[in-house]
Amino acid sequence: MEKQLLRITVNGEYHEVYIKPKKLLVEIIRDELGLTGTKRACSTASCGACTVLLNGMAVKSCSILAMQAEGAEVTTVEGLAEGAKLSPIQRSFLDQGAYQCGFCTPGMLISATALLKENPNPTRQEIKEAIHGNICRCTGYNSIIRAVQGVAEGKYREGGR
Amino acid sequence: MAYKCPVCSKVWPDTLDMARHVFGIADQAHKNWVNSKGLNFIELLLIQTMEPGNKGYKTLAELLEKEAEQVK
Amino acid sequence: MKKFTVINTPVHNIDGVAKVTGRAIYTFDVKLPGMLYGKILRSPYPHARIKNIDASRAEKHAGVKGIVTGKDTLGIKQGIWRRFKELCDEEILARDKVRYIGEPVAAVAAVDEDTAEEALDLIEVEYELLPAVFEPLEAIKEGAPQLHENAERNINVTRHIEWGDVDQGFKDADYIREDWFKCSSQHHVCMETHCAVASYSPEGKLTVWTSTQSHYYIQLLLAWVLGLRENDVRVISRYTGGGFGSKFELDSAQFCSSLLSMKLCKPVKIVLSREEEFMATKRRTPMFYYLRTGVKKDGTFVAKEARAFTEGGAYTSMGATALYLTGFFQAFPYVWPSYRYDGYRVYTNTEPSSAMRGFGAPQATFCAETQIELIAKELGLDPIEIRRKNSMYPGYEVPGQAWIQSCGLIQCLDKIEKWVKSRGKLPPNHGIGLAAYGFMSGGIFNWFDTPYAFSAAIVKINVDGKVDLYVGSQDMGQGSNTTLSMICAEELGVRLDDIRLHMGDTDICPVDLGAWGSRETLMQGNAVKMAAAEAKRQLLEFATAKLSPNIVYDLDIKDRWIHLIARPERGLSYYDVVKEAIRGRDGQPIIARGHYTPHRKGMISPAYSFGVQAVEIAVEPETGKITLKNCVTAHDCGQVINPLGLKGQLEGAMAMAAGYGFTEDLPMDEGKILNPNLVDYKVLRATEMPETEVYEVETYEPEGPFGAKEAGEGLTNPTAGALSNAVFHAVGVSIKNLPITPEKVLEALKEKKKKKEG
Amino acid sequence: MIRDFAYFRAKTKDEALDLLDQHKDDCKVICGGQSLLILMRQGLVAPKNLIDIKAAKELSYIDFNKKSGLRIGAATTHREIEKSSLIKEHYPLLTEMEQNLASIQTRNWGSIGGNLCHADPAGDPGPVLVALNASVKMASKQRERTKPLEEFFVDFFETILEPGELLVEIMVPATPPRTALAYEKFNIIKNELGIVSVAASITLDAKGASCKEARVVLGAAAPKPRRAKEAEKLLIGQKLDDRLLERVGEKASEETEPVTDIHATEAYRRYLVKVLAKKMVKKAWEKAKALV
Repeated sequence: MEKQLLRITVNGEYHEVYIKPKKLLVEIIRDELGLTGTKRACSTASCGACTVLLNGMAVKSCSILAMQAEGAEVTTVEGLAEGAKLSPIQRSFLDQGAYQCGFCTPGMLISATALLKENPNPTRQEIKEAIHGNICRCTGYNSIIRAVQGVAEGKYREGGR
Repeated sequence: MAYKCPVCSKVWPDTLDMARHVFGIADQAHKNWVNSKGLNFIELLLIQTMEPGNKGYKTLAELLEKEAEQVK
Repeated sequence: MKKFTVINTPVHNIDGVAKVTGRAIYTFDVKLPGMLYGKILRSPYPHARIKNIDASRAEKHAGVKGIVTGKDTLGIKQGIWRRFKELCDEEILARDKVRYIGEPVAAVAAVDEDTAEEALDLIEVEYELLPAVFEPLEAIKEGAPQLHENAERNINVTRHIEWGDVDQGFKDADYIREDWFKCSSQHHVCMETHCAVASYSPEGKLTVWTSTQSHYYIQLLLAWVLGLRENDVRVISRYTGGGFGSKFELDSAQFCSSLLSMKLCKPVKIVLSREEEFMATKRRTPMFYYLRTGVKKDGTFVAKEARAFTEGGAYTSMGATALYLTGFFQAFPYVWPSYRYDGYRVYTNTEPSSAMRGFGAPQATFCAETQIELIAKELGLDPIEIRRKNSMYPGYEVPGQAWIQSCGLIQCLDKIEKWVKSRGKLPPNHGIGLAAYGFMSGGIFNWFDTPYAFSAAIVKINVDGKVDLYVGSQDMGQGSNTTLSMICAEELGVRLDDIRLHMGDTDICPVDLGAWGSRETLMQGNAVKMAAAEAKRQLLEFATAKLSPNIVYDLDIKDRWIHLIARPERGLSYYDVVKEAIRGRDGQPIIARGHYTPHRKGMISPAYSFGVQAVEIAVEPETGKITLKNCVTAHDCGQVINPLGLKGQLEGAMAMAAGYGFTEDLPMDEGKILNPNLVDYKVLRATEMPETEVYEVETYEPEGPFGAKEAGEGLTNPTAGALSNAVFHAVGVSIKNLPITPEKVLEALKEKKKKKEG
Repeated sequence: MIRDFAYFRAKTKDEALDLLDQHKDDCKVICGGQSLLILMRQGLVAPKNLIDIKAAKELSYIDFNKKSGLRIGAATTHREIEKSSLIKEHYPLLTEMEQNLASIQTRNWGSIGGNLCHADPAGDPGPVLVALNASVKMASKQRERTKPLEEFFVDFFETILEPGELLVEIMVPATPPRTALAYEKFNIIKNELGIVSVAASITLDAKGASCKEARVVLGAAAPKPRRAKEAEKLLIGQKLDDRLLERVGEKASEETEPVTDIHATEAYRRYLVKVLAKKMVKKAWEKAKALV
C-alpha cells in the first residue's frame, strides 16, 4: 500500500510526512514525530490516554486516521507549556498531586485544557463529565477535579513558575 | 521437650506445629512419608476443611507423636 | 524550631514536572536504533499438550527476523517462591503443555508490530486437547483433570494458622454464625501495559528496560531462566505506568523480548495489548470463604474458624503469599482469643491469580466485616461499638504471628462515629456502611531467598552540598521517590531540592526487594534514614572540631544550619562544613550506606496501619442500582511524610476498591475471560466518584522512619465490605458474593419480599 | 491490527457518491470512525477501499423550520447537535441524549450518521430519533430515497443501505402540539451504552386528558431499536393511571427479545424494560400535560 502525503501542524510546527493511510493519528504523533508524551492504553477508544487537541477539540488520537487530520492543528501535552513556563492546569496538577504514575496525565491535561477553554468556570459535575472519557487508575479522580477547580478559581492567572 | 521432623529433621516444639510444617511444605518427600505411614496426605488435608474440629492436623499430629524422634 | 522542617509538609512529587510536561520516558516510549518489535503467540486452549510447532512459514514472512519457542529456552520452571522448588512451576514459554488460555507458546521479532502480528497467524501449533477444570471446588475432586504432576487433587499450597482453643471458644460462645462468601477476581488495569525492551550485546550483557515494581526481582529471575550471571543482566525502570501488584513477577514481555534479543543481538520491544494484559498476566485471587464465628451476647469475640479455597489459576505466582495473608488479615484488626484458618490454593485452567493491591486482605476484610455487621444486627449491637469492643490495641500480640506496636484504631472509630452521627437521618434507600481494616508495612518473609538486606540505600554528599541518594525501590506512581527524598532531607538537615535521587537501575542502585506489600516507606525509608544519619555523623565530626563546643553540647543539622542543639543560634552553614569536610578528607565526597532487614518482628510485618472507612450510598429499589454518595476514611499510618501524596494514595485506593465492590469482575466461560477490554470491564470513571474525606489519626510507629508506616495499599481492604454493609443498611439485604451488581441486589430484594409474604 | 486499504478523501457529496459507485463492491465509508476503527482494529472489518467523507462539509449542517422540522446532515458531529441552540429549543430530548452519549472526545469527532449506520441496537440516537418519528435520506449516484428510520435498521449492525449508497440526511418532523418525549438508558457507568434503554413520545388530545398518539421505543432489547407497538396501542385513548402504566410496562417487556450477556441476564433486561417503559411513558405524559 503506497504511502500518502499528510500535512499537519503539531504544537505549532508544520510537518509533511508520507504515511500508510491505515496509520492512526496517535501513531504519527508518537512514532513519526517522536512526541511520546501522548500515550496509548487501550485499543477500544475507552481510556483517553491518547487525547489531543485537534483544531481545539479534545479527541482520541487512537480513533482517528492520521489522514483525517490533513491540514489540522494538533496540540499535545508537549505543547501546553511555553518553554519552562508551565500552563495553569499543569501547575495546578502539581499543586494538587493530580497524577501518580503519570501515564494518563497527558490525556487528562488535554481534556482539562479543552474544558477550561470552553467553560472557564465549570461545576464539579461539568468537570467530571469533561474527564469521563479519561481513565485514571491511580488517583481516584478527585485530585484531578480539584486541580481543574484550582485553575477555574483563578489561582494561576498571572506569572509563571 | 521438642520433636524432630522425620523427613527433614527440622525441630518443632510440639507435634501440631510439626503437622503444620509438614502440610505447609507439602513437598514430595513429606507427602510420601505421610502416605508411607498408611495415611493419605491429600485426604487428611481435605478432611481438615470438610469437617470441623481440626481433624486433619490432629490425625497427623498423633502419627508424628508416635513417629517423630524427641529431642532435648 | 519546629519538629520537622521537611516531612509532614505537602509537596508535589519530585518527578511531577516530568510527568505533567510529557517528558517522562516510560518503557512504552523507549525506542533504540535498529529496534525490532515482538509479538507473542498464545494458547487458545485452557489445557492442551503441545505436540508440534511449525514456524517455517512464519520465518519466511517478509520482515520477520526471528522466532522463539519453548525449545529455545533452558526449560527452567521459575517463580518468586524460590525457596520452594515445587512452587517454581511457570516456564513462561511452554514446552510441553499449556494450562490456561493466553499462555505463551512462541514469540516473533519483526521490523514492525504489524508484521510480527501477521507472522503469528503463520505459526502452526499442533495441540492435543486435555480435559480442563475451572473451579477450585471442582478441581480438588477425585478424578478432576490434574494440571501439574506433583500436585495431587490440584492442591498447590495450603496454609494453616491457629491460636487459642478454638473448639472451647465455640463452646463458650452465646451466638455462633456461619456464612459462605464468594470473592470475585479483579484486574490491575495498569495504564501502562506490561512491556519491555531487551538489548543483548555480543559481550554477553543483557539490558532490559521494563515497566516493573522490582528491578531486582526481574534481574535475578531473568538471569536464572536465561542462564546468565546476575550482574550481566541490567534492568532499567525509570518510570512505571502503574503496578498494583501486577509487575514484580517475570512476565512474557520481559522473557520473550530477552530471548529474541539474545538470539538476534538486536534490541527487541514487546508491549502487551490491553487484551493480552487482561487474559495473560495476573489478577486478584478469587476466593471461596467459609466463616464460623462465635461471640458473647455483649459482642465480645471468642472464636473464629475460617476456610478459604482460592482459585489459583495455572501457576503459583504470588498467589501462595495471598493465601497466607488473607488468612492472617481475616482475623484483623481485632482481638480474637482463638482463631483457626485453613487456606487452600487450588490449580485451575485459568489465568494465574496472584498479588493485587491488598494482597488477599480485601477479600478477607469483605467477608469478615460483612459478617460482623450481621452479627451486630442479630445481637442488637451498635456496629461501631462491637468493633470498638474487640479492637486491637498498642502492645497486643497476635499469638505466634505478629506484634502490634502502634495502633490508632480506636481513634479512627471515634472519628468515623462522629461523621456518621453528623449525617443525621438519611433519606429512604440510603445507607452508610463501615468497615475496619489494617495492613502490613512490608513483608518479613523471604521466600524469594535473597541473601541481601531487604532494603539498602547510599547517600553521597558532593562538594556543592547536593546529595546523591541511591535507592533500590521502585516508584510506580505511589510517590516513594518523593517520600524517600523527604526522609533523607529531614534526617540530614537539608532541603528537598538538595536531594538528587537515583533509582530504577540495577547497575547503579543498591538492592531493594521492590515496591510491593507496602514495603517502601518503612523498609526502604529506614535504610535511607540510616544512610543519611551516618552521612550526618561524618559531617558533624568536622563541625564539632570546628565549633569545639563545651563537651555537654550536642550538634544537629536543620535546614542547612549546623548548630548546637541547646544554642541554635551558634552554628555553621551546611555548605561551608561540607566543603571543608571534603577538602579535609583528601577530596573524597562523604559517602554513607544504610540498610534494613526486620528482625524479631513476628511472621508477617514489622508494623501495621489501621483505619475505618464509612461509605454512604443510595440504592434504587426498582433496579438495584447503587450510587456512591460519600466515602470517609479515618486512617492511622503513623507519622505522615507527604500529606499530599498520602491523600492521593487513599483516594486512589478507594476508587479501585469500590470498583472491586460493585463494578469490576472477570467473568469466564470455559476459562476464557469474557471482558478482556476496557469497554466491557468497568473501572470507575470520574462520574462515579463520590466526595472523599480523609481524617489522619497520627500515631508513632517505633519501627518506622520518623514513626511512619504503611499507607495506600491497606485502603483497598475496607471498601467492598463497607459497600455491602451500606447496602444492608439501605435496603436490608446482605450480598455475600462480589461484585455487588444491581441484578444481585434486586434478586436479594425479591427474596426478602417473598420471605415477608410467605 | 488494521489491514491496509486504499484511502479516498471526498470533499463533496458528489465526490463521495462517485467514489462509492466506483468501489461499491468492496468499500466502507468513514466519517468519525469512532466505531468503525475499533472493528477494523479487531479485524472484523477489512475493506479494500475506505472513503472518508469527514471533509465533505456540505454533509454537515443543522437547520430547522417550523413547518418541515429539523434536517441534520449525516456528517454532523454529536457535539454539534449537543451544542445547537436550535435543537435545544425545539428538540430538547436530542440535546439531553447527546449529553449522555459516550465521552466528549467521541462526541467531538463521531457523527450522527455514522452512529446510525453502525446500527448498534444499544446506540442512543436510534430509539430517540424513532420516537421523534425521524426519517433518513439515502443517496447513491443513481437515485435518492427516503425511509422512516424505523425501517432503516435491519438487524444487529445491519441497515438497508445498499452498495453504493450513502446516508446523507436525518429528518425530524416538527413535534406535534401537546407532544412530549422522554428517554433513559440503564447503565452502571454514566454515559456508557445502555444495558437497555427506552424512549417514549406521548401526544395528548385537545383536552389534554387522554393519549392521542404514542411511541414507545426500546433500545438494546432486540436486534434493532424496536417499537413496542402493542404497548403503544394500550395507551391510545386512555387516561394516565398506575394500572395503565403497569400494563404498558408488562406489554413492552413482552415485546423484547433481549440477550443474556456478562452485563445482564435476559430476565433482568426484560424487567428493566418494564421499569423504564413505565417511567418514560409517565414522564413524557406529564411533560405533555404541562404543555396543554
